[in-house]
Amino acid sequence: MPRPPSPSIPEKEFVYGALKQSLRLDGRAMLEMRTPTLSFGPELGWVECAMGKTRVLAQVDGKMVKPPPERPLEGIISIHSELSPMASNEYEPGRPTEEEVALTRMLDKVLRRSDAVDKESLCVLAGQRVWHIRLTIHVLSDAGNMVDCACLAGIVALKHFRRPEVEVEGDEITVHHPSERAPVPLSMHHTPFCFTFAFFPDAPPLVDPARLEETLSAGLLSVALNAQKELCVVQKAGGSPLPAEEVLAIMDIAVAKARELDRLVEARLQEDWKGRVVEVR
Amino acid sequence: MSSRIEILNDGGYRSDGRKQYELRDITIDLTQQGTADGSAQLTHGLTQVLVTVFGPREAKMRSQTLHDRAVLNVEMSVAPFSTGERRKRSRADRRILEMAAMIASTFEPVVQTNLYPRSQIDIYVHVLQQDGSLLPACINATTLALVTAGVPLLDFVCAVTGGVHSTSPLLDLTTLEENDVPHMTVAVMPRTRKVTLVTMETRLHVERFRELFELACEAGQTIHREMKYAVKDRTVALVNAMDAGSKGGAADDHDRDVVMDDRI
Amino acid sequence: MISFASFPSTSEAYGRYGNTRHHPDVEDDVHMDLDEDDFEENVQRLTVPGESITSSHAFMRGHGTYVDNDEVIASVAGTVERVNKLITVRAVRSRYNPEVGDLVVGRITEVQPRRWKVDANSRQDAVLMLSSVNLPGGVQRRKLESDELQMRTFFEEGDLLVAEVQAFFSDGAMSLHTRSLRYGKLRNGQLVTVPPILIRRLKSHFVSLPCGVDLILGLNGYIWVSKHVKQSEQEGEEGFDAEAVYSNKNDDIDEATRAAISRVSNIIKILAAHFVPLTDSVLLEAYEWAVEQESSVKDLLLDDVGENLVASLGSGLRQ
Amino acid sequence: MSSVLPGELVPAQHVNLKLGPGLLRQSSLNGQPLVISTRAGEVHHTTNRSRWWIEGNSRRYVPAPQESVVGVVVGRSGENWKVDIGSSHTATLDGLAFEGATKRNRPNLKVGSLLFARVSLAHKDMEPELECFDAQTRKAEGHGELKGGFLVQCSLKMCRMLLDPNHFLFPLLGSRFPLESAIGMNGRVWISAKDPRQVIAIARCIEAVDPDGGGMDEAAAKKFFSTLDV
Repeated sequence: MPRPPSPSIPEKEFVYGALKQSLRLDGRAMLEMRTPTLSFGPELGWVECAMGKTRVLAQVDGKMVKPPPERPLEGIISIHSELSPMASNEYEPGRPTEEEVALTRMLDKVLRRSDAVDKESLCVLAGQRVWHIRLTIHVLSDAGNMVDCACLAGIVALKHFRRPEVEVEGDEITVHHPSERAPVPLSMHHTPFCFTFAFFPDAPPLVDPARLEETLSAGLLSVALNAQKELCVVQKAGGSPLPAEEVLAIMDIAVAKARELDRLVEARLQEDWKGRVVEVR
Repeated sequence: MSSRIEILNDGGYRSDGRKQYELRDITIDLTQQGTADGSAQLTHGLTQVLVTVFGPREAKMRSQTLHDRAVLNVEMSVAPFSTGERRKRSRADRRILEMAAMIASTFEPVVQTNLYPRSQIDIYVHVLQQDGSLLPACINATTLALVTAGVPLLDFVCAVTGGVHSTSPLLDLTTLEENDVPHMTVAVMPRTRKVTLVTMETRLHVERFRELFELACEAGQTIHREMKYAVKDRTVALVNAMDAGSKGGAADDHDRDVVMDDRI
Repeated sequence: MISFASFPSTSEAYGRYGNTRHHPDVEDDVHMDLDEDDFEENVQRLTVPGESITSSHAFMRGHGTYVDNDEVIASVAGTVERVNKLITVRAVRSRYNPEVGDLVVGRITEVQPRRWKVDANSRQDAVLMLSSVNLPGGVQRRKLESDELQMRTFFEEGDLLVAEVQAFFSDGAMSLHTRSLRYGKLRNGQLVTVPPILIRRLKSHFVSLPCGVDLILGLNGYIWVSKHVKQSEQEGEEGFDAEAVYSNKNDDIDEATRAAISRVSNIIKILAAHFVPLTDSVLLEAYEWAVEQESSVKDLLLDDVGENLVASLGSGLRQ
Repeated sequence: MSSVLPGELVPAQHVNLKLGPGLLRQSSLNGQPLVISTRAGEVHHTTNRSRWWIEGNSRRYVPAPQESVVGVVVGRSGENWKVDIGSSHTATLDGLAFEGATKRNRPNLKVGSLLFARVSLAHKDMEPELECFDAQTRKAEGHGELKGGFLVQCSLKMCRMLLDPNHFLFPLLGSRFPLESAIGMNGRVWISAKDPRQVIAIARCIEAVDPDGGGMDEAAAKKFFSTLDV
């Protein structure tokens, strides 16, 4: 089946016209994000993140493996993400589409290459046993800005996950069942968040584009950074050219957004953890 | 790494003897390659890429034809011998696919695709040698190849990499430096000084980013000058050859008239 | 502040349009001179994409330019041309830009219902409608359904033909016609491709060289070099012989003619490589020179022979 | 009015029984004809119990003759336009099926144009066909190209509700500002008003009231509408 038709001319003209007056279809301000809703599953490391109708499920598990000989002192983190046709009727099964490549690469850069998780702390016994942390991302529904939502779900899942406590005596490794000893969280270097900005001709940039805005935009710019003002990923691959000052202005906006989001995530994690303590022991 | 190589020594020199803001040699070869409509071979230090452009021509992929503009199709291949470690990369490698997609989306707003509805412009990028700054080399070579193919562009696209070693910004990184310092790629359109592409994959503080970003935009202008010279050289050479040729055949009066009329 | 570091150049053998940038001290003024010459002489102005040409208030933009902020800006690299108020930039090399009435040589790529698709070195394949070709049994006969079913007996994939640009479709694709006895399928020769800009508009694009070789200089840069066909056969207005016109068989070609065809083809290739515009007189002069040299046909393709050939052109005039 | 799940028995019996969408006639073992549902939804019937149908709330549109739909032009093939109406196949629209269209003077549509058209042919084995006029009178009766405005997608139930003149939403909005709309049976509603703010308000209200979206009732919708800045 062919891809669904691109938005009609009246839709396009209306969106451009409205954005020129800084009006968005869902009533948001230009620099207002959809507030993410984080729900945690019964298991640790099971997070569903929803931004409007965009929903992404992230799940983390860990197992012990033998490390590859070239990196005997580091744990392994692998990210699996798949965009199935279930997310939107624009995605087809089979060959990885451009969107899927973009999503996989972005997750890889934001969550893995930015060193969010301390890989050395995942080493149990040098060259013998390390933790292999697997993060699986399912895009349940794509109603725009799936990349930000997936990155958020991924990082929260990593923060929510606890691995079993391990004890090493000589060459002997004892894994304590969660009922014996409380599992420990992953040691994290920092918490990067991803923000996507969309650009339109003759209109100010907007953050967190909805589906229609994303399709009609003249260009997208994604920034991943943590609350400590450290940029991890900046990605503007093509799209309409921007003056350099505008790019820098967006960095400042992203810095403020990251602080806000960091607070929200920490609060939700604490809230969830409070409700959980009783269960674990 | 056991023996760490000094990225920037006390004298302000980098591992290959360059200073902070020095770019590596650029060699541009715009000689025609086979039957391609346009081609450019660009050597940037030890990084070498060859780009050939075919088109605008009849779209091969009927399903992807656009009714109002041309499709840009970028295919990238990396020679197995291009790196120190001989390694065959499959064409479906996500990194290569991503880079090809980045090149395509960089040029989509720059090429006047709306002049060629239902056509296709094929851009084949061959990486022959890599020593850092691969994406900028590909982008610069693609710009030149499109220019030689006579494809209308709004402007050149000039790309460069930049990195930060502790607090000192560096330009045009080699593989060695890319592995060690946070770095970014910036592509600018020199006339309007607008930025078409920025990518960064390593951790860097916002303030450092700002400094490096501005520097890289400036370096883009320097690269532009070189690219412009190369294109002008070629144009002059071709136009002169054509003039000499028509003088030789001056027996045709009507032929000369057509040419002369058009001139300012 | 930003400069180039210099390393010993690894390669000497870069092409004619090669260019290496070394450290600023090494060589910098060469290019500058070039620029100034071009601009001050005001004979021919060269430009590159993104370069501002003039203000858009006084002039109109034509092909190869666009308007931004009240400035006319070039979008291709080439020569600036002005006709009254219209500014155009002609790309020094590009695909063929068709105009109605142009003579083109093309190759059939596809047979579709009631039409053929023809590759003519343009941005889209050209269309040759079944109704735009001469059908067997009378030049002006109406097309029948049976013709639609046997389109491949007229032209099939890979066939070469000469045609004229008739009109354009709304999407810019060109429509061809072969409704003249001089147009139609090509036989008895070979195709040589050159950049379209090298083919100038001539009084006639059918050129007969005295050496028994016919040339068809398609404005799209495709040149058909073939054995000479007698005028009487060609001009036979009444005798439209469908079998001969749509035949796929070559006539007998003797060795001397074959050598002549190859020699002409090689000359065209050399001239194209040196970017010399092709006209009948240039070709003739070059052919005479080649025969004088008494070198073999393949030697023509050697670099130095080619250079001598190009140098010899017009020498008679300059003396 | 009762709700059924697929496969349930529906007590539809009439000498002149006509079954609408979602119902299937089967013969049971004793030869007695049975009617079962093939969709989940509410069972409806006419007052004389001769016509029965099921009203569900799907989003997938199955074309039915004489229904008005909103479509997007996706291409042309010869004289005809290809129009996406959200059904499983694109519909065909004759280039001359417009009021006052002649061979010389035909509407100038583009790929991406919006149309309000009527389904003239819907058969399970054929592509649906559309027309923008009444084939008898050759009058447009409101059909044709929709210029300007905006397109809202909603559930099929929502557009049936909007078509009901007694439904509260459009009177509520219309009391505040003038608006134009074209409601397609395929879950697409074209709306137009003077100010983009108003169009956005309409779009958000439709989504809020849609039983498949916010599902607000009249009071809630009124309250929601008053919070919008128009």
